[in-house]
Amino acid sequence: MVSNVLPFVIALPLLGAAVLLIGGRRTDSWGPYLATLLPIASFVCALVLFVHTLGQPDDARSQSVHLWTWFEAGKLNVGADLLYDQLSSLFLLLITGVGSLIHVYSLGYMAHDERKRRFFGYLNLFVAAMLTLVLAANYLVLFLGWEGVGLASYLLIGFWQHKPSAAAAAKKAFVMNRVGDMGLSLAIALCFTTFGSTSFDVVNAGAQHAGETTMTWLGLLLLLGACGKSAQVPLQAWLLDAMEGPTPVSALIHAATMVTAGVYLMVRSHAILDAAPVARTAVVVVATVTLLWGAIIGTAKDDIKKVLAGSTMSQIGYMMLAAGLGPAGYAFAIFHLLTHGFFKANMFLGAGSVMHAMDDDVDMRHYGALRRAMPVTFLTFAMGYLAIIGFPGFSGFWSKDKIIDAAWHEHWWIGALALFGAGITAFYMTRLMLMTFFTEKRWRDGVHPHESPSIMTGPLVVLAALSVLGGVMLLGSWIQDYLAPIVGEPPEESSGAPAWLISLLAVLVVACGVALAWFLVGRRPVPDTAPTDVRWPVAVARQDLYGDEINDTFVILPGRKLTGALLEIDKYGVDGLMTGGPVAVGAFAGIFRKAQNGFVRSYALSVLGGAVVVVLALMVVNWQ
Amino acid sequence: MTDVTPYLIVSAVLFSIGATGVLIRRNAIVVFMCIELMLNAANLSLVSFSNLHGNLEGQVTAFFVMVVAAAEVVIGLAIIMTIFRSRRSASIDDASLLKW
Amino acid sequence: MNGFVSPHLEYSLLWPIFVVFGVACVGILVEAFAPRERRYATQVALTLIGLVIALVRVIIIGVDVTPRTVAEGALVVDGPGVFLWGVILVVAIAGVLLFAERQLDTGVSAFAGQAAALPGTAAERTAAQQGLDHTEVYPLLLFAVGGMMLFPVAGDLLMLFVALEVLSLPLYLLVGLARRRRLLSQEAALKYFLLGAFSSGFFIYGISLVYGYAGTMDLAGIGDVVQHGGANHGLLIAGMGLMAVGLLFKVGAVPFHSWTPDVYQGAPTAVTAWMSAATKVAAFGALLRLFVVAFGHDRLTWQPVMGAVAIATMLFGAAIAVVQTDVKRMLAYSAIAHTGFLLTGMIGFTAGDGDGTDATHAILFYLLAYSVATIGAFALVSVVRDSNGEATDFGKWTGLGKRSPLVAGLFTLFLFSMAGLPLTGGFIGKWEVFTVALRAGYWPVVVVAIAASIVSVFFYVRFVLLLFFTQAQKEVVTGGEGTTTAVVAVPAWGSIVVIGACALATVLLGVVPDPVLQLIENAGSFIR
Amino acid sequence: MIATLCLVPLIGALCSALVGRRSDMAARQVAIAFALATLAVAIVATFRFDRSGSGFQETYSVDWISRIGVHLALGLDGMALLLILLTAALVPIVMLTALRSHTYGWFAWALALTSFALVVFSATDLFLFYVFFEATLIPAYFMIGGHGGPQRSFAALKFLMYQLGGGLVLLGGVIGFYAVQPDSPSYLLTDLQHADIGTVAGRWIFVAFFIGFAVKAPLFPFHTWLADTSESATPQTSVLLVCVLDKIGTFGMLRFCLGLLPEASAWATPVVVALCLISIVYGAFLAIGQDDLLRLIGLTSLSHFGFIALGIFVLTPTGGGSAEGASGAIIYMVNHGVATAAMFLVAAYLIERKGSASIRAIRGVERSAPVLAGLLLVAGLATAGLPGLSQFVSEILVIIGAFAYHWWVGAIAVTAVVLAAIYVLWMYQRTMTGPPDPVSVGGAATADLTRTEVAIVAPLMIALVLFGFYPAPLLDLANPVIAAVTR
Repeated sequence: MVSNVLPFVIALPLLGAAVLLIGGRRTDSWGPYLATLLPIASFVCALVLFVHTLGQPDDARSQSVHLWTWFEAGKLNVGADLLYDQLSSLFLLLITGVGSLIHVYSLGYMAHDERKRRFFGYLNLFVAAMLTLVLAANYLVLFLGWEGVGLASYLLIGFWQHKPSAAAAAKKAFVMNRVGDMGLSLAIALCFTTFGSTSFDVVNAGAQHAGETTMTWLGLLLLLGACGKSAQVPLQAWLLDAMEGPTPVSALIHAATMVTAGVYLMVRSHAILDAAPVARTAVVVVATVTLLWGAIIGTAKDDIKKVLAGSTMSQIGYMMLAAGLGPAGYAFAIFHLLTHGFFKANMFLGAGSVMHAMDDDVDMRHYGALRRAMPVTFLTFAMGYLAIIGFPGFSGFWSKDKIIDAAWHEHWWIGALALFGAGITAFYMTRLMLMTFFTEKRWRDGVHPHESPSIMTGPLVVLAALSVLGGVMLLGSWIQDYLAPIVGEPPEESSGAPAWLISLLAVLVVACGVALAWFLVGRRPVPDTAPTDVRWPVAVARQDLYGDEINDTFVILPGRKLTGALLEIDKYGVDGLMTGGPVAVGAFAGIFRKAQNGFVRSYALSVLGGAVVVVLALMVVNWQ
Repeated sequence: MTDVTPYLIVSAVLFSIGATGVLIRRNAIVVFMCIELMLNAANLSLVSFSNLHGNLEGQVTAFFVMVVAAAEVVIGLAIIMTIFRSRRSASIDDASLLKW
Repeated sequence: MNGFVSPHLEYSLLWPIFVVFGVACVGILVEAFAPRERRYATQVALTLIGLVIALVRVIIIGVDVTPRTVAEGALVVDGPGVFLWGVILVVAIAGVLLFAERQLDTGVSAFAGQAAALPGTAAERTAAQQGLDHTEVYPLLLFAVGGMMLFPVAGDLLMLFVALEVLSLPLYLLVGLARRRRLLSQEAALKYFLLGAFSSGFFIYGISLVYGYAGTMDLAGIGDVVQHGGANHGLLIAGMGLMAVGLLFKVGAVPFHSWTPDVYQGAPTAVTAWMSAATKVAAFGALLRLFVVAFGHDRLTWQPVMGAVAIATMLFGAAIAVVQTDVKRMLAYSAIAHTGFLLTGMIGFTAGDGDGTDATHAILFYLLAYSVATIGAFALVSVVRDSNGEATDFGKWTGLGKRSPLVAGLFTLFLFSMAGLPLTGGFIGKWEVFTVALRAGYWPVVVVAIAASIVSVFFYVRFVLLLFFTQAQKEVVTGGEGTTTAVVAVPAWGSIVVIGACALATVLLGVVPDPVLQLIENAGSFIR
Repeated sequence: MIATLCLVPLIGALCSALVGRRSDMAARQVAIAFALATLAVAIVATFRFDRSGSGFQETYSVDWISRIGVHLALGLDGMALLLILLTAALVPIVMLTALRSHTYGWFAWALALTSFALVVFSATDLFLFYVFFEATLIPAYFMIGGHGGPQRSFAALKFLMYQLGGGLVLLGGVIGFYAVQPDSPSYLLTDLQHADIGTVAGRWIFVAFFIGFAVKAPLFPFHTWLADTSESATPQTSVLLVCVLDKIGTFGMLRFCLGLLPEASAWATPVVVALCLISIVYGAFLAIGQDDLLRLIGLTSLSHFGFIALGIFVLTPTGGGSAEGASGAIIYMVNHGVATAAMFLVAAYLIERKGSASIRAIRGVERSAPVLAGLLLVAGLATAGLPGLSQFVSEILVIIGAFAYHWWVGAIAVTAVVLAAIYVLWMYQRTMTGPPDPVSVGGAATADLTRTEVAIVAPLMIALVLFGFYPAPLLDLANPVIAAVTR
């Protein structure tokens, strides 16, 4: 069953991408519909598989499929192998499910774009690559999918290529991802040298027996890879720029799925992290910094998508944090990943719907009081909002709460910081809600907000429902138990504050955040342009905490200088050294040809001198 | 068996004078004469060595050198004459068009 | 006293030489008695016939040669000697064919109508109008060829000296006989003569010292004395050095090279073509025989010095050639560089079984490959002309490849062979000499040789670039005054044959060198 | 079989040169026909090749210069076959793209080049290898000098000087091999393998060989001809130079340096690896800084040749003996050939349309020529080693091999992953994206590729994807070669 169906899950969207991209204009009319149907078909496959395996015992749920030998050299044998297990099954559902919804949504959102067909082709390519990523049975196939989603992300961010900013953002995203890929490449190499294989089975089985230093390095390298893909500090700067892509792209790739691949990678490599406490600490540190970093950025942005992007960064920080907490957090990382996938996709699509209504204006200062103009969008967005701030009962509440709880058990200050992050989240999300749907109208002239067509609102409704109800996965610790065969049993809770206290604290902190937002934004008129006379924390937050500046100063500028210097060195140094040969010979010749001065007497002198030298030389040689 | 060293010294001196003459004199004829001097220096040492070794090969060679010198004169003077006729000068320094 | 014993001469082995000298003497008679208008045809035919007969005889001798001393020890007939005879005669035939060229310059040869007539005078014009020719060049060439044939087979020092003079004196004259640019030609002759005589002064003085050391003129005898140690080693050293000067002068090794560029440039191109090959062949033959047979046992003394000379020669020749702007002069400096490469072979003396056989073979092959390339190249120089005769300035050759791909292509072939590119004879030659030097352990010389090869490749390749890819400054106006580029004149069949044969030989020596290598191998070594 | 393979293009060159005097276009078509025939013969040879067999197959050997132990000896092993197939496949494609823009002379020289290159790849005699190694330069010289940019005669001179210089240094090694065999010397590889070369001599020979091959390949610091040549030559010429001819360098390193001088190779590995690493990083930085499309593509190869050589030298015992890296290096040669050829040829289409190769002069092409842009992106990403495209497999294998040697070697090599992304994508961003450029040849927007043009480069694109997912056909040929060298 699994081995028969699994390849199709990937092949269907891949087929769609191939047909649309190679088929060219012939497929313009029907291509987008085909491209929408194929992920849905994949979703059906995934669902069938899920249900099928659910009825089986734990150990039978994990199955690998060998398709063909990808490459084989020396002792390295890499199969194009797929692995279907509890972990990938959840991802499968998320990707195909949310992916399908976003395809449907895009049918409406991109209806008037002349290059619609290509957009759908890229989307299908993305889905196929993302599925490859999560279904891989070894690190190399994972890397294939990993880079595939990177490519699709590149193509989609830069989809509106005529905008230089979009093209630049796409390149930036790809290049920064590649910095992370260096880590992943080296991790693959280290895996091979350590275990002789890159398949998850072998690596996970061998991790306990390998040296801790090696495992630490491996963990850090994987973390570097994860940082790139999941926009964690210090490789976070691309995510905000990535919002140049069409909004469905932001929803699917830069919120629900691709950016969470780093979390997936961490959880997938849990055995390595388990064997490397130092690496785990590093994960925790990176995650904590990122969750605050993203949240702070979110507070200062006026661009609705950038607020959501900052929020995404922050939420992924939570997931990474959970992953860094070890067996206590793996399941919650995945749990939060899933719920976040629902509510963030929901909100991004909602934002898209708003932009659609506001003639693609993204500045929240030009919004206001939209709840009446677009009720469906408002209501669905509100569900997402409540979920993300962790309103009790909504999915985000359950998932985030568990992470804060686990963090608190790890160390109190991590828990405190996570809690603080939750407060900021509440603040900026409330600010967003208020500026967009409440307060007074600040619409531009000629803008007539209207509700989006049902092909766009339909997916919103579904996602809103999921945002609300995502918490059911936690019922009876289902998700922990389901994932336990893969990531291990969570340890027994030993000490620290009781869970209900943490929940209460969280709710209080969130309430404070909401209240603060109400005081600062809701009660006052919102200026039409951002005030410039702000205090330094705001200024810093608006500059993304100088993320770009840091990169510019420490990487790009030195890189440019280095490139320039190397060009000079190459031209005058290396080339000069090589082509200097002829010049030197010419100079030598220029001097010595003067000896050939045309006067026979000086020729005779050279003969005589030569004779003397030859005789003397012979004597010297003979002497020895 | 006689000591040939003085003869050889004279020969070497002659040779050196000839070689020096070639280097310092401008007139083609004089230069040529200096070369003849070098040949004769060789003749002297050939004859001396012939005496030393008690065979005639050196002396025979000396005769050949004289013959060759005579032949050289013929050729040399012909060339020097042509040059002199074209340039109205027997200075070898004037003939320096070919260089570098 | 047994009275006069007439010397025993092995006529059967020697008559190639006699034929050459005999025909030369007949040529003198022809000059004296034949009517002027018939002399050209008679001389050319006579010379060619004489050379061909000699060549045929050489081949017959060469088929089964027993190395032996002949003419009472004055000459030695052995494999390498006979092979060199063959090469010298073939080169001489090519030389004669080039000398006979009369089609390029409106029906007159490249030689002065009347050498005695002053340049720019009425006498010269008259001579030109009457179509006068110095047909003496053919006997002169034959005398020189005779000397060249004697040179590498000389069995004693006296014969070596006589042969040197016999080959040199006619050359001095031939160099001065150019029809155009008389002043340059005369100057070249004067320089060649004075320096040649000067260096032969060193040579004969060296002979006297060596004689003083060994007490014998016989090369093999000297070899014996050297092997067993003579009385005064200092004499040997000095004599060896001075003799080397004379021979190195002939082959144009640094620092005795100064005459080469001037003479190559000033001499009539046909003479340059022939002598650049023939002199080098003969002189290297003699150099080899002298240093192998006579001084071979003292090789540890002279090899390092010879190596140093080789290094200086290669580097100097190659480097100075880079800055030349005259084709003939560039080829002259390249000839100096090739002398260096050949000397590299000289020091590969200990390679193989230690008797110099391998080195000899390498040098023989190199000489052959170099000869055909240099003759071909100079022959082509003579067909590229403008209104003032041969156009030797680089600028005039610009873009020749477009106007005459054949000539440019062949010239490229010869240059590539000199540069030692594979599939040409020059490559195998270079391979041979470098190999023996390396086998003898003289790797520094080989390293320098490779460096010098790189430099020399540079100027050859740059010239090819000029031929094919540089745009000519101005379109060609054929025949008119002030043409900036040269055109290719159609030569007589003689030159065509020479050029064609050289091209063919260059390719064959590169592609199927085995027969020639086998031939050289069969020639064995010098007898000692 | 191999003799036929090598002769077909040579005959084609002669035919094309003869026909060219009558009709230029007909001669070009004749040349293409012969190139296709060569490909056909190569394919037949591939089918006759026994993948399970070891050593050389289809051997052909006659005495050539018996006095110095030289044979006309040809034979195929996996690596030779791979490179022969690459050559035979690229030549017709390149010729098709060159059909309108190059004269018959170029076609004839290109066929001659093909013939010589095929001999080089299949030679099992060192001397024969060397002779044709050098002989390939002559057609290359005329191809560079005859067509291309204003600086081409300088570029041709520089190219030839570098190559001949390297070749002469190599000659030193070739001679050395002869000199160290005292009796009955032979240049047959089988004999050379058993020749007793002293340690010191072996090292000197190695140095000569390596310099010769490093100029060819090229590696830092012998690379400066590369950029000038690729800028001034036409892209078609560059394909034949960089994708076919330069492979001789790395081919030689594996076959002759490692194959014949294992001890010296092991001795030199640290230095060579250092040079490779410098090439990888340095080449990538230089590529980033280029303003000329063709220079950029040319310089990317410096980085890639660094990878190939790195993969080869980690096979030595000092290098860790990584068969993975070496197998990767062999297929890297093929994959680099395909990817770079694709890049050059698509660039050729672009330059034909824009009349300039300056990156500054090209903007916003994607808008009006999406297919062209797409193909350039695919080729570029293949060059940058994107998984799923062929070069990735080879690159990751080399990185694994390098990592196994020393972790920091792998770490330095892996920076190319980022740098390659920068040079490819930045180039793409500058030329293809943004608002369309109003100024273009003929005033119109850049026309997209025609069906014919797409069809010509399609085989390359298919190969990029196919070998990205299924490199087994390449690896099956490469792995036994490595096994043989290691043994």
